[in-house]
Amino acid sequence: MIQAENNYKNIFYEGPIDPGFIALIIRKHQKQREIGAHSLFLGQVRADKIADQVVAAIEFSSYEHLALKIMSQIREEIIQKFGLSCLHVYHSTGRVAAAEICLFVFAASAHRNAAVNACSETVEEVKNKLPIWGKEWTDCNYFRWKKQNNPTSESGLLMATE
Amino acid sequence: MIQAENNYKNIFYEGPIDPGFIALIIRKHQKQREIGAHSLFLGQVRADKIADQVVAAIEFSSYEHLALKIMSQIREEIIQKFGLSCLHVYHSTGRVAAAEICLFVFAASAHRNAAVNACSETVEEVKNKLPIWGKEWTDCNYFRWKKQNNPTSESGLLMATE
Amino acid sequence: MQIKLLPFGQTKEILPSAINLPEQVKDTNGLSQYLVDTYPQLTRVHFAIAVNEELASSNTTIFENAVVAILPPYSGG
Amino acid sequence: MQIKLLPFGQTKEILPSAINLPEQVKDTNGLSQYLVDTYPQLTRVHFAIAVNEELASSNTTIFENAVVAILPPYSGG
Repeated sequence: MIQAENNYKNIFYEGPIDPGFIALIIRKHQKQREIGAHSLFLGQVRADKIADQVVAAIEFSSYEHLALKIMSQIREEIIQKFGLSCLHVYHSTGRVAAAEICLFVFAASAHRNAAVNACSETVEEVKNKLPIWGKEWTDCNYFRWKKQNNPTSESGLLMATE
Repeated sequence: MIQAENNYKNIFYEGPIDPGFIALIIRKHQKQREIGAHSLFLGQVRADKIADQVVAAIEFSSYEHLALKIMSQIREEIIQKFGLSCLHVYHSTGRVAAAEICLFVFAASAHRNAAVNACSETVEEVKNKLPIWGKEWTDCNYFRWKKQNNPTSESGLLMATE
Repeated sequence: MQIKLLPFGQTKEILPSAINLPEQVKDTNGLSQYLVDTYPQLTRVHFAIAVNEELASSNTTIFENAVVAILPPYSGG
Repeated sequence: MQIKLLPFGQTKEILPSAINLPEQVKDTNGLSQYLVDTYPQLTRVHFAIAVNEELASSNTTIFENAVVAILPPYSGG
Protein backbone atom coordinates (compact mmCIF):
# COMPACT_ATOMS: atom_id res chain seq x y z
CA MET A 1 0.00 0.00 0.00
CA ILE A 2 1.59 3.25 -1.10
CA GLN A 3 0.29 6.20 0.79
CA ALA A 4 1.89 9.54 1.51
CA GLU A 5 2.75 9.73 5.20
CA ASN A 6 0.77 12.86 5.85
CA ASN A 7 -2.35 11.32 4.34
CA TYR A 8 -3.17 9.36 7.45
CA LYS A 9 -6.34 10.62 9.05
CA ASN A 10 -5.60 12.18 12.41
CA ILE A 11 -7.18 10.52 15.45
CA PHE A 12 -5.51 12.48 18.24
CA TYR A 13 -7.41 15.04 20.26
CA GLU A 14 -5.58 17.26 22.73
CA GLY A 15 -7.01 16.75 26.23
CA PRO A 16 -10.52 15.51 27.09
CA ILE A 17 -12.97 15.02 24.20
CA ASP A 18 -15.74 17.60 24.40
CA PRO A 19 -19.39 16.46 24.01
CA GLY A 20 -19.88 19.41 21.67
CA PHE A 21 -17.30 17.87 19.34
CA ILE A 22 -19.23 14.59 19.42
CA ALA A 23 -22.40 16.49 18.48
CA LEU A 24 -20.51 18.10 15.59
CA ILE A 25 -19.46 14.71 14.23
CA ILE A 26 -23.04 13.39 14.54
CA ARG A 27 -24.41 16.49 12.82
CA LYS A 28 -22.00 16.04 9.89
CA HIS A 29 -23.81 12.80 9.03
CA GLN A 30 -27.24 14.41 8.91
CA LYS A 31 -27.02 14.76 5.15
CA GLN A 32 -26.30 11.12 4.43
CA ARG A 33 -29.67 9.67 3.57
CA GLU A 34 -28.41 6.10 3.18
CA ILE A 35 -27.41 5.87 6.86
CA GLY A 36 -29.86 4.10 9.17
CA ALA A 37 -27.80 3.55 12.30
CA HIS A 38 -24.95 5.13 14.24
CA SER A 39 -23.17 3.27 16.99
CA LEU A 40 -20.99 5.37 19.29
CA PHE A 41 -18.60 4.33 22.02
CA LEU A 42 -17.21 6.77 24.55
CA GLY A 43 -14.43 5.77 26.95
CA GLN A 44 -14.38 7.83 30.12
CA VAL A 45 -11.60 8.00 32.72
CA ARG A 46 -12.82 6.13 35.78
CA ALA A 47 -11.79 7.08 39.31
CA ASP A 48 -10.53 3.57 40.07
CA LYS A 49 -9.21 2.83 43.52
CA ILE A 50 -5.50 2.07 43.81
CA ALA A 51 -4.75 0.96 47.34
CA ASP A 52 -6.09 3.88 49.45
CA GLN A 53 -5.91 6.42 46.63
CA VAL A 54 -8.08 7.04 43.55
CA VAL A 55 -7.22 7.78 39.94
CA ALA A 56 -7.60 11.52 39.41
CA ALA A 57 -6.41 11.64 35.78
CA ILE A 58 -4.73 9.65 33.03
CA GLU A 59 -1.92 11.17 31.01
CA PHE A 60 -1.87 9.67 27.52
CA SER A 61 1.15 9.51 25.26
CA SER A 62 1.54 7.79 21.91
CA TYR A 63 3.89 6.86 19.12
CA GLU A 64 1.60 9.03 17.07
CA HIS A 65 2.84 8.41 13.56
CA LEU A 66 2.87 4.64 13.96
CA ALA A 67 -0.55 4.79 15.63
CA LEU A 68 -2.01 6.70 12.68
CA LYS A 69 -0.50 4.22 10.22
CA ILE A 70 -1.91 1.21 12.11
CA MET A 71 -5.28 2.92 12.63
CA SER A 72 -5.49 3.65 8.93
CA GLN A 73 -5.17 -0.08 8.17
CA ILE A 74 -7.69 -1.05 10.87
CA ARG A 75 -10.11 1.55 9.55
CA GLU A 76 -9.96 0.30 5.97
CA GLU A 77 -10.42 -3.32 7.05
CA ILE A 78 -13.41 -2.59 9.27
CA ILE A 79 -15.15 -0.28 6.79
CA GLN A 80 -14.87 -3.00 4.16
CA LYS A 81 -15.77 -5.92 6.45
CA PHE A 82 -18.97 -4.29 7.71
CA GLY A 83 -19.86 -2.17 4.68
CA LEU A 84 -19.85 1.04 6.71
CA SER A 85 -20.73 4.49 5.49
CA CYS A 86 -18.32 6.07 7.99
CA LEU A 87 -15.92 5.21 10.77
CA HIS A 88 -14.33 7.84 13.00
CA VAL A 89 -11.94 7.37 15.90
CA TYR A 90 -10.63 10.02 18.30
CA HIS A 91 -8.25 9.38 21.19
CA SER A 92 -7.05 11.93 23.70
CA THR A 93 -3.42 12.82 24.20
CA GLY A 94 -2.18 14.55 27.30
CA ARG A 95 -4.02 14.75 30.57
CA VAL A 96 -7.66 13.65 30.94
CA ALA A 97 -9.28 13.94 34.37
CA ALA A 98 -11.63 11.37 35.93
CA ALA A 99 -15.17 11.60 34.46
CA GLU A 100 -13.84 13.11 31.22
CA ILE A 101 -13.90 11.36 27.85
CA CYS A 102 -10.66 9.98 26.35
CA LEU A 103 -11.93 7.77 23.49
CA PHE A 104 -14.67 8.31 20.91
CA VAL A 105 -15.52 5.75 18.23
CA PHE A 106 -18.30 6.42 15.71
CA ALA A 107 -19.57 3.88 13.15
CA ALA A 108 -22.38 4.61 10.69
CA SER A 109 -24.10 2.16 8.40
CA ALA A 110 -27.36 1.48 6.61
CA HIS A 111 -28.15 -1.21 9.18
CA ARG A 112 -27.95 -1.54 12.91
CA ASN A 113 -25.93 -4.74 13.30
CA ALA A 114 -23.15 -3.56 11.02
CA ALA A 115 -22.79 -0.27 12.89
CA VAL A 116 -22.89 -1.88 16.34
CA ASN A 117 -20.48 -4.72 15.56
CA ALA A 118 -18.07 -2.46 13.70
CA CYS A 119 -17.99 -0.02 16.61
CA SER A 120 -17.24 -2.78 19.14
CA GLU A 121 -14.55 -4.32 16.98
CA THR A 122 -12.92 -0.93 16.43
CA VAL A 123 -12.79 -0.25 20.19
CA GLU A 124 -11.16 -3.66 20.67
CA GLU A 125 -8.58 -2.94 17.96
CA VAL A 126 -7.82 0.54 19.30
CA LYS A 127 -7.14 -0.89 22.76
CA ASN A 128 -5.03 -3.80 21.52
CA LYS A 129 -3.16 -2.49 18.50
CA LEU A 130 -2.51 1.24 18.85
CA PRO A 131 0.79 2.29 20.48
CA ILE A 132 -0.80 4.49 23.15
CA TRP A 133 0.12 4.53 26.83
CA GLY A 134 -1.75 5.81 29.85
CA LYS A 135 -0.08 6.99 33.03
CA GLU A 136 -2.57 6.93 35.90
CA TRP A 137 -2.15 9.80 38.37
CA THR A 138 -3.79 9.52 41.76
CA ASP A 139 -5.33 12.26 43.86
CA CYS A 140 -2.12 12.17 45.97
CA ASN A 141 0.06 12.75 42.89
CA TYR A 142 1.44 9.24 42.75
CA PHE A 143 1.34 7.39 39.44
CA ARG A 144 1.40 3.98 37.87
CA TRP A 145 1.46 2.90 34.26
CA LYS A 146 -1.98 1.74 33.19
CA LYS A 147 -2.37 -1.85 32.06
CA GLN A 148 -5.21 -2.90 29.79
CA ASN A 149 -6.87 -4.71 32.69
CA ASN A 150 -5.27 -3.23 35.77
CA PRO A 151 -6.32 -5.20 38.83
CA THR A 152 -7.47 -2.63 41.36
CA SER A 153 -5.90 -4.66 44.18
CA GLU A 154 -2.34 -4.43 42.87
CA SER A 155 -0.96 -1.04 43.74
CA GLY A 156 2.51 -0.63 42.19
CA LEU A 157 2.29 3.10 42.86
CA LEU A 158 5.39 5.21 42.41
CA MET A 159 6.22 8.65 43.66
CA ALA A 160 6.26 11.38 41.05
CA THR A 161 9.82 12.37 40.25
CA GLU A 162 9.23 14.51 37.20
CA MET B 1 -45.22 -2.73 41.30
CA ILE B 2 -47.03 0.33 42.57
CA GLN B 3 -46.01 3.45 40.77
CA ALA B 4 -47.87 6.69 40.22
CA GLU B 5 -48.78 6.96 36.55
CA ASN B 6 -47.09 10.27 36.04
CA ASN B 7 -43.85 8.93 37.46
CA TYR B 8 -42.89 7.17 34.26
CA LYS B 9 -39.81 8.75 32.75
CA ASN B 10 -40.69 10.43 29.46
CA ILE B 11 -38.98 9.06 26.35
CA PHE B 12 -40.80 11.02 23.67
CA TYR B 13 -39.10 13.81 21.77
CA GLU B 14 -41.09 16.01 19.42
CA GLY B 15 -39.64 15.77 15.91
CA PRO B 16 -36.05 14.86 14.99
CA ILE B 17 -33.57 14.41 17.85
CA ASP B 18 -31.00 17.20 17.78
CA PRO B 19 -27.29 16.30 18.11
CA GLY B 20 -27.02 19.16 20.62
CA PHE B 21 -29.47 17.33 22.85
CA ILE B 22 -27.29 14.21 22.61
CA ALA B 23 -24.27 16.30 23.65
CA LEU B 24 -26.26 17.60 26.61
CA ILE B 25 -27.05 14.09 27.81
CA ILE B 26 -23.38 13.06 27.45
CA ARG B 27 -22.26 16.17 29.33
CA LYS B 28 -24.60 15.38 32.21
CA HIS B 29 -22.56 12.24 32.91
CA GLN B 30 -19.26 14.11 33.12
CA LYS B 31 -19.48 14.27 36.89
CA GLN B 32 -19.93 10.54 37.43
CA ARG B 33 -16.47 9.30 38.22
CA GLU B 34 -17.46 5.63 38.44
CA ILE B 35 -18.44 5.51 34.74
CA GLY B 36 -15.86 4.05 32.35
CA ALA B 37 -17.89 3.50 29.19
CA HIS B 38 -20.84 4.95 27.32
CA SER B 39 -22.49 3.11 24.48
CA LEU B 40 -24.82 5.15 22.28
CA PHE B 41 -27.13 4.06 19.50
CA LEU B 42 -28.72 6.52 17.08
CA GLY B 43 -31.40 5.44 14.65
CA GLN B 44 -31.60 7.65 11.58
CA VAL B 45 -34.40 7.73 8.99
CA ARG B 46 -33.05 6.12 5.84
CA ALA B 47 -34.16 7.16 2.36
CA ASP B 48 -35.13 3.61 1.42
CA LYS B 49 -36.40 2.94 -2.05
CA ILE B 50 -40.04 1.91 -2.39
CA ALA B 51 -40.70 0.94 -5.97
CA ASP B 52 -39.61 4.05 -7.93
CA GLN B 53 -39.98 6.42 -4.99
CA VAL B 54 -37.86 7.04 -1.89
CA VAL B 55 -38.77 7.54 1.75
CA ALA B 56 -38.68 11.28 2.47
CA ALA B 57 -39.84 11.12 6.09
CA ILE B 58 -41.37 8.88 8.73
CA GLU B 59 -44.27 10.08 10.84
CA PHE B 60 -44.22 8.41 14.25
CA SER B 61 -47.22 7.91 16.49
CA SER B 62 -47.48 6.01 19.73
CA TYR B 63 -49.73 4.75 22.48
CA GLU B 64 -47.64 6.98 24.67
CA HIS B 65 -48.81 6.09 28.12
CA LEU B 66 -48.55 2.35 27.54
CA ALA B 67 -45.16 2.85 25.88
CA LEU B 68 -43.84 4.71 28.94
CA LYS B 69 -45.14 2.01 31.24
CA ILE B 70 -43.52 -0.79 29.23
CA MET B 71 -40.28 1.19 28.80
CA SER B 72 -40.13 1.74 32.53
CA GLN B 73 -40.17 -2.04 33.10
CA ILE B 74 -37.59 -2.67 30.36
CA ARG B 75 -35.35 0.03 31.82
CA GLU B 76 -35.42 -1.42 35.34
CA GLU B 77 -34.69 -4.92 34.06
CA ILE B 78 -31.76 -3.85 31.89
CA ILE B 79 -30.18 -1.55 34.49
CA GLN B 80 -30.26 -4.41 36.97
CA LYS B 81 -29.17 -7.13 34.54
CA PHE B 82 -26.09 -5.21 33.37
CA GLY B 83 -25.36 -3.18 36.50
CA LEU B 84 -25.61 0.11 34.64
CA SER B 85 -24.99 3.57 36.03
CA CYS B 86 -27.50 5.07 33.60
CA LEU B 87 -29.84 4.17 30.78
CA HIS B 88 -31.64 6.78 28.67
CA VAL B 89 -33.99 6.29 25.75
CA TYR B 90 -35.50 8.94 23.49
CA HIS B 91 -37.83 8.27 20.56
CA SER B 92 -39.22 10.85 18.17
CA THR B 93 -42.92 11.50 17.72
CA GLY B 94 -44.29 13.27 14.70
CA ARG B 95 -42.45 13.76 11.45
CA VAL B 96 -38.75 12.99 11.05
CA ALA B 97 -37.17 13.56 7.63
CA ALA B 98 -34.65 11.24 5.97
CA ALA B 99 -31.13 11.68 7.43
CA GLU B 100 -32.56 12.92 10.74
CA ILE B 101 -32.36 11.01 14.04
CA CYS B 102 -35.48 9.32 15.45
CA LEU B 103 -34.05 7.08 18.20
CA PHE B 104 -31.35 7.68 20.79
CA VAL B 105 -30.30 5.07 23.34
CA PHE B 106 -27.58 5.81 25.89
CA ALA B 107 -26.11 3.25 28.33
CA ALA B 108 -23.37 4.07 30.83
CA SER B 109 -21.48 1.64 33.00
CA ALA B 110 -18.16 1.13 34.78
CA HIS B 111 -17.18 -1.37 32.09
CA ARG B 112 -17.36 -1.53 28.34
CA ASN B 113 -19.12 -4.84 27.77
CA ALA B 114 -21.98 -4.00 30.11
CA ALA B 115 -22.58 -0.66 28.39
CA VAL B 116 -22.37 -2.08 24.86
CA ASN B 117 -24.56 -5.13 25.50
CA ALA B 118 -27.13 -3.15 27.48
CA CYS B 119 -27.39 -0.59 24.69
CA SER B 120 -27.94 -3.27 22.02
CA GLU B 121 -30.51 -5.12 24.09
CA THR B 122 -32.38 -1.89 24.81
CA VAL B 123 -32.58 -1.03 21.10
CA GLU B 124 -33.95 -4.51 20.43
CA GLU B 125 -36.56 -4.14 23.17
CA VAL B 126 -37.58 -0.66 22.00
CA LYS B 127 -38.15 -1.96 18.48
CA ASN B 128 -40.04 -5.07 19.57
CA LYS B 129 -41.99 -4.07 22.64
CA LEU B 130 -42.93 -0.39 22.49
CA PRO B 131 -46.29 0.49 20.90
CA ILE B 132 -44.88 2.93 18.34
CA TRP B 133 -45.80 3.11 14.67
CA GLY B 134 -44.04 4.67 11.73
CA LYS B 135 -45.81 5.89 8.59
CA GLU B 136 -43.33 6.15 5.74
CA TRP B 137 -43.97 9.10 3.43
CA THR B 138 -42.33 9.10 0.02
CA ASP B 139 -41.02 12.06 -1.95
CA CYS B 140 -44.20 11.82 -4.06
CA ASN B 141 -46.42 12.07 -0.97
CA TYR B 142 -47.52 8.45 -1.00
CA PHE B 143 -47.27 6.47 2.21
CA ARG B 144 -47.06 2.98 3.61
CA TRP B 145 -47.04 1.73 7.16
CA LYS B 146 -43.50 0.80 8.17
CA LYS B 147 -42.83 -2.79 9.12
CA GLN B 148 -39.91 -3.72 11.35
CA ASN B 149 -38.11 -5.26 8.39
CA ASN B 150 -39.82 -3.76 5.38
CA PRO B 151 -38.62 -5.51 2.24
CA THR B 152 -37.67 -2.77 -0.19
CA SER B 153 -39.08 -4.76 -3.09
CA GLU B 154 -42.64 -4.89 -1.79
CA SER B 155 -44.31 -1.57 -2.48
CA GLY B 156 -47.78 -1.50 -0.93
CA LEU B 157 -47.86 2.28 -1.41
CA LEU B 158 -51.11 4.11 -0.85
CA MET B 159 -52.21 7.54 -1.95
CA ALA B 160 -52.47 10.10 0.78
CA THR B 161 -56.09 10.80 1.60
CA GLU B 162 -55.66 12.85 4.73
CA MET C 1 -71.99 -2.26 25.94
CA GLN C 2 -70.18 1.01 25.29
CA ILE C 3 -66.36 0.93 25.19
CA LYS C 4 -63.72 3.45 24.32
CA LEU C 5 -61.71 2.29 21.33
CA LEU C 6 -58.13 3.45 20.78
CA PRO C 7 -57.05 2.30 17.34
CA PHE C 8 -53.37 2.91 16.47
CA GLY C 9 -51.25 2.91 13.34
CA GLN C 10 -53.11 1.78 10.28
CA THR C 11 -56.13 0.64 12.29
CA LYS C 12 -56.76 4.32 13.08
CA GLU C 13 -57.68 4.73 9.41
CA ILE C 14 -60.26 1.93 9.66
CA LEU C 15 -61.87 2.06 13.11
CA PRO C 16 -63.91 4.66 15.03
CA SER C 17 -62.88 5.86 18.50
CA ALA C 18 -65.99 4.75 20.36
CA ILE C 19 -68.13 1.76 19.69
CA ASN C 20 -71.33 0.22 21.00
CA LEU C 21 -70.79 -3.51 21.19
CA PRO C 22 -73.65 -6.01 20.81
CA GLU C 23 -74.47 -7.97 23.96
CA GLN C 24 -72.84 -11.19 22.88
CA VAL C 25 -69.36 -9.54 22.73
CA LYS C 26 -67.91 -9.98 26.21
CA ASP C 27 -64.18 -10.51 25.73
CA THR C 28 -61.21 -9.76 23.49
CA ASN C 29 -61.71 -12.84 21.28
CA GLY C 30 -65.31 -11.79 20.67
CA LEU C 31 -64.24 -8.22 20.00
CA SER C 32 -61.62 -9.26 17.42
CA GLN C 33 -64.21 -11.27 15.55
CA TYR C 34 -66.79 -8.49 15.73
CA LEU C 35 -64.35 -5.85 14.46
CA VAL C 36 -63.14 -7.99 11.56
CA ASP C 37 -66.75 -8.79 10.59
CA THR C 38 -67.85 -5.16 10.86
CA TYR C 39 -64.77 -3.54 9.28
CA PRO C 40 -63.60 -5.90 6.53
CA GLN C 41 -60.50 -3.77 5.81
CA LEU C 42 -59.21 -5.01 9.15
CA THR C 43 -58.87 -8.54 7.74
CA ARG C 44 -55.50 -7.64 6.19
CA VAL C 45 -54.06 -6.33 9.44
CA HIS C 46 -52.60 -8.32 12.32
CA PHE C 47 -53.36 -6.66 15.61
CA ALA C 48 -53.04 -7.17 19.35
CA ILE C 49 -55.43 -5.79 21.96
CA ALA C 50 -54.76 -3.97 25.22
CA VAL C 51 -57.56 -3.56 27.77
CA ASN C 52 -57.11 -0.68 30.21
CA GLU C 53 -53.41 -0.52 29.35
CA GLU C 54 -52.76 -4.22 29.89
CA LEU C 55 -51.80 -6.29 26.87
CA ALA C 56 -54.29 -9.14 26.45
CA SER C 57 -51.92 -12.08 26.03
CA SER C 58 -54.86 -14.47 26.39
CA ASN C 59 -58.63 -13.98 26.03
CA THR C 60 -59.64 -11.17 28.41
CA THR C 61 -63.05 -10.07 29.66
CA ILE C 62 -64.16 -6.61 28.60
CA PHE C 63 -66.33 -4.53 30.91
CA GLU C 64 -68.49 -1.47 30.26
CA ASN C 65 -66.45 1.70 29.62
CA ALA C 66 -63.22 -0.24 29.16
CA VAL C 67 -60.44 1.47 27.21
CA VAL C 68 -59.57 -0.98 24.47
CA ALA C 69 -56.52 -0.31 22.31
CA ILE C 70 -56.04 -1.92 18.90
CA LEU C 71 -52.33 -2.39 18.24
CA PRO C 72 -51.02 -3.36 14.81
CA PRO C 73 -47.38 -4.64 14.66
CA TYR C 74 -44.99 -2.12 16.20
CA SER C 75 -42.53 -0.33 13.98
CA GLY C 76 -40.68 2.13 16.19
CA GLY C 77 -36.94 2.70 16.11
CA MET D 1 26.61 1.79 15.34
CA GLN D 2 24.56 4.88 16.16
CA ILE D 3 20.77 4.49 16.24
CA LYS D 4 17.94 6.77 17.23
CA LEU D 5 16.06 5.28 20.17
CA LEU D 6 12.37 6.13 20.77
CA PRO D 7 11.40 4.74 24.16
CA PHE D 8 7.69 5.02 25.04
CA GLY D 9 5.56 4.70 28.14
CA GLN D 10 7.51 3.59 31.17
CA THR D 11 10.62 2.78 29.09
CA LYS D 12 10.96 6.53 28.51
CA GLU D 13 11.85 6.83 32.18
CA ILE D 14 14.65 4.25 31.78
CA LEU D 15 16.25 4.66 28.35
CA PRO D 16 18.07 7.52 26.59
CA SER D 17 16.93 8.81 23.18
CA ALA D 18 20.12 8.04 21.25
CA ILE D 19 22.48 5.18 21.79
CA ASN D 20 25.77 3.99 20.43
CA LEU D 21 25.53 0.22 20.05
CA PRO D 22 28.58 -2.06 20.31
CA GLU D 23 29.55 -3.77 17.05
CA GLN D 24 28.18 -7.18 17.96
CA VAL D 25 24.58 -5.83 18.18
CA LYS D 26 23.16 -6.19 14.66
CA ASP D 27 19.48 -7.04 15.13
CA THR D 28 16.48 -6.62 17.42
CA ASN D 29 17.22 -9.77 19.46
CA GLY D 30 20.73 -8.48 20.12
CA LEU D 31 19.37 -5.02 20.96
CA SER D 32 16.84 -6.40 23.48
CA GLN D 33 19.58 -8.30 25.25
CA TYR D 34 21.95 -5.32 25.21
CA LEU D 35 19.31 -2.95 26.61
CA VAL D 36 18.28 -5.30 29.40
CA ASP D 37 21.95 -5.87 30.34
CA THR D 38 22.76 -2.16 30.26
CA TYR D 39 19.57 -0.87 31.91
CA PRO D 40 18.61 -3.47 34.54
CA GLN D 41 15.34 -1.61 35.36
CA LEU D 42 14.14 -2.77 31.96
CA THR D 43 14.08 -6.38 33.21
CA ARG D 44 10.67 -5.82 34.79
CA VAL D 45 9.12 -4.47 31.58
CA HIS D 46 7.79 -6.44 28.62
CA PHE D 47 8.41 -4.55 25.41
CA ALA D 48 8.14 -4.91 21.65
CA ILE D 49 10.42 -3.20 19.12
CA ALA D 50 9.59 -1.28 15.95
CA VAL D 51 12.35 -0.54 13.43
CA ASN D 52 11.65 2.42 11.16
CA GLU D 53 7.95 2.24 12.02
CA GLU D 54 7.60 -1.47 11.29
CA LEU D 55 6.80 -3.74 14.20
CA ALA D 56 9.51 -6.40 14.47
CA SER D 57 7.38 -9.52 14.75
CA SER D 58 10.50 -11.68 14.28
CA ASN D 59 14.22 -10.90 14.65
CA THR D 60 15.01 -7.91 12.43
CA THR D 61 18.33 -6.50 11.23
CA ILE D 62 19.16 -3.00 12.46
CA PHE D 63 21.16 -0.66 10.25
CA GLU D 64 23.08 2.52 11.07
CA ASN D 65 20.78 5.48 11.87
CA ALA D 66 17.73 3.27 12.22
CA VAL D 67 14.82 4.67 14.24
CA VAL D 68 14.15 2.01 16.85
CA ALA D 69 11.07 2.35 19.05
CA ILE D 70 10.73 0.53 22.37
CA LEU D 71 7.06 -0.25 23.00
CA PRO D 72 5.80 -1.51 26.37
CA PRO D 73 2.29 -3.06 26.46
CA TYR D 74 -0.29 -0.65 25.05
CA SER D 75 -2.89 0.82 27.36
CA GLY D 76 -4.92 3.24 25.27
CA GLY D 77 -8.68 3.53 25.35
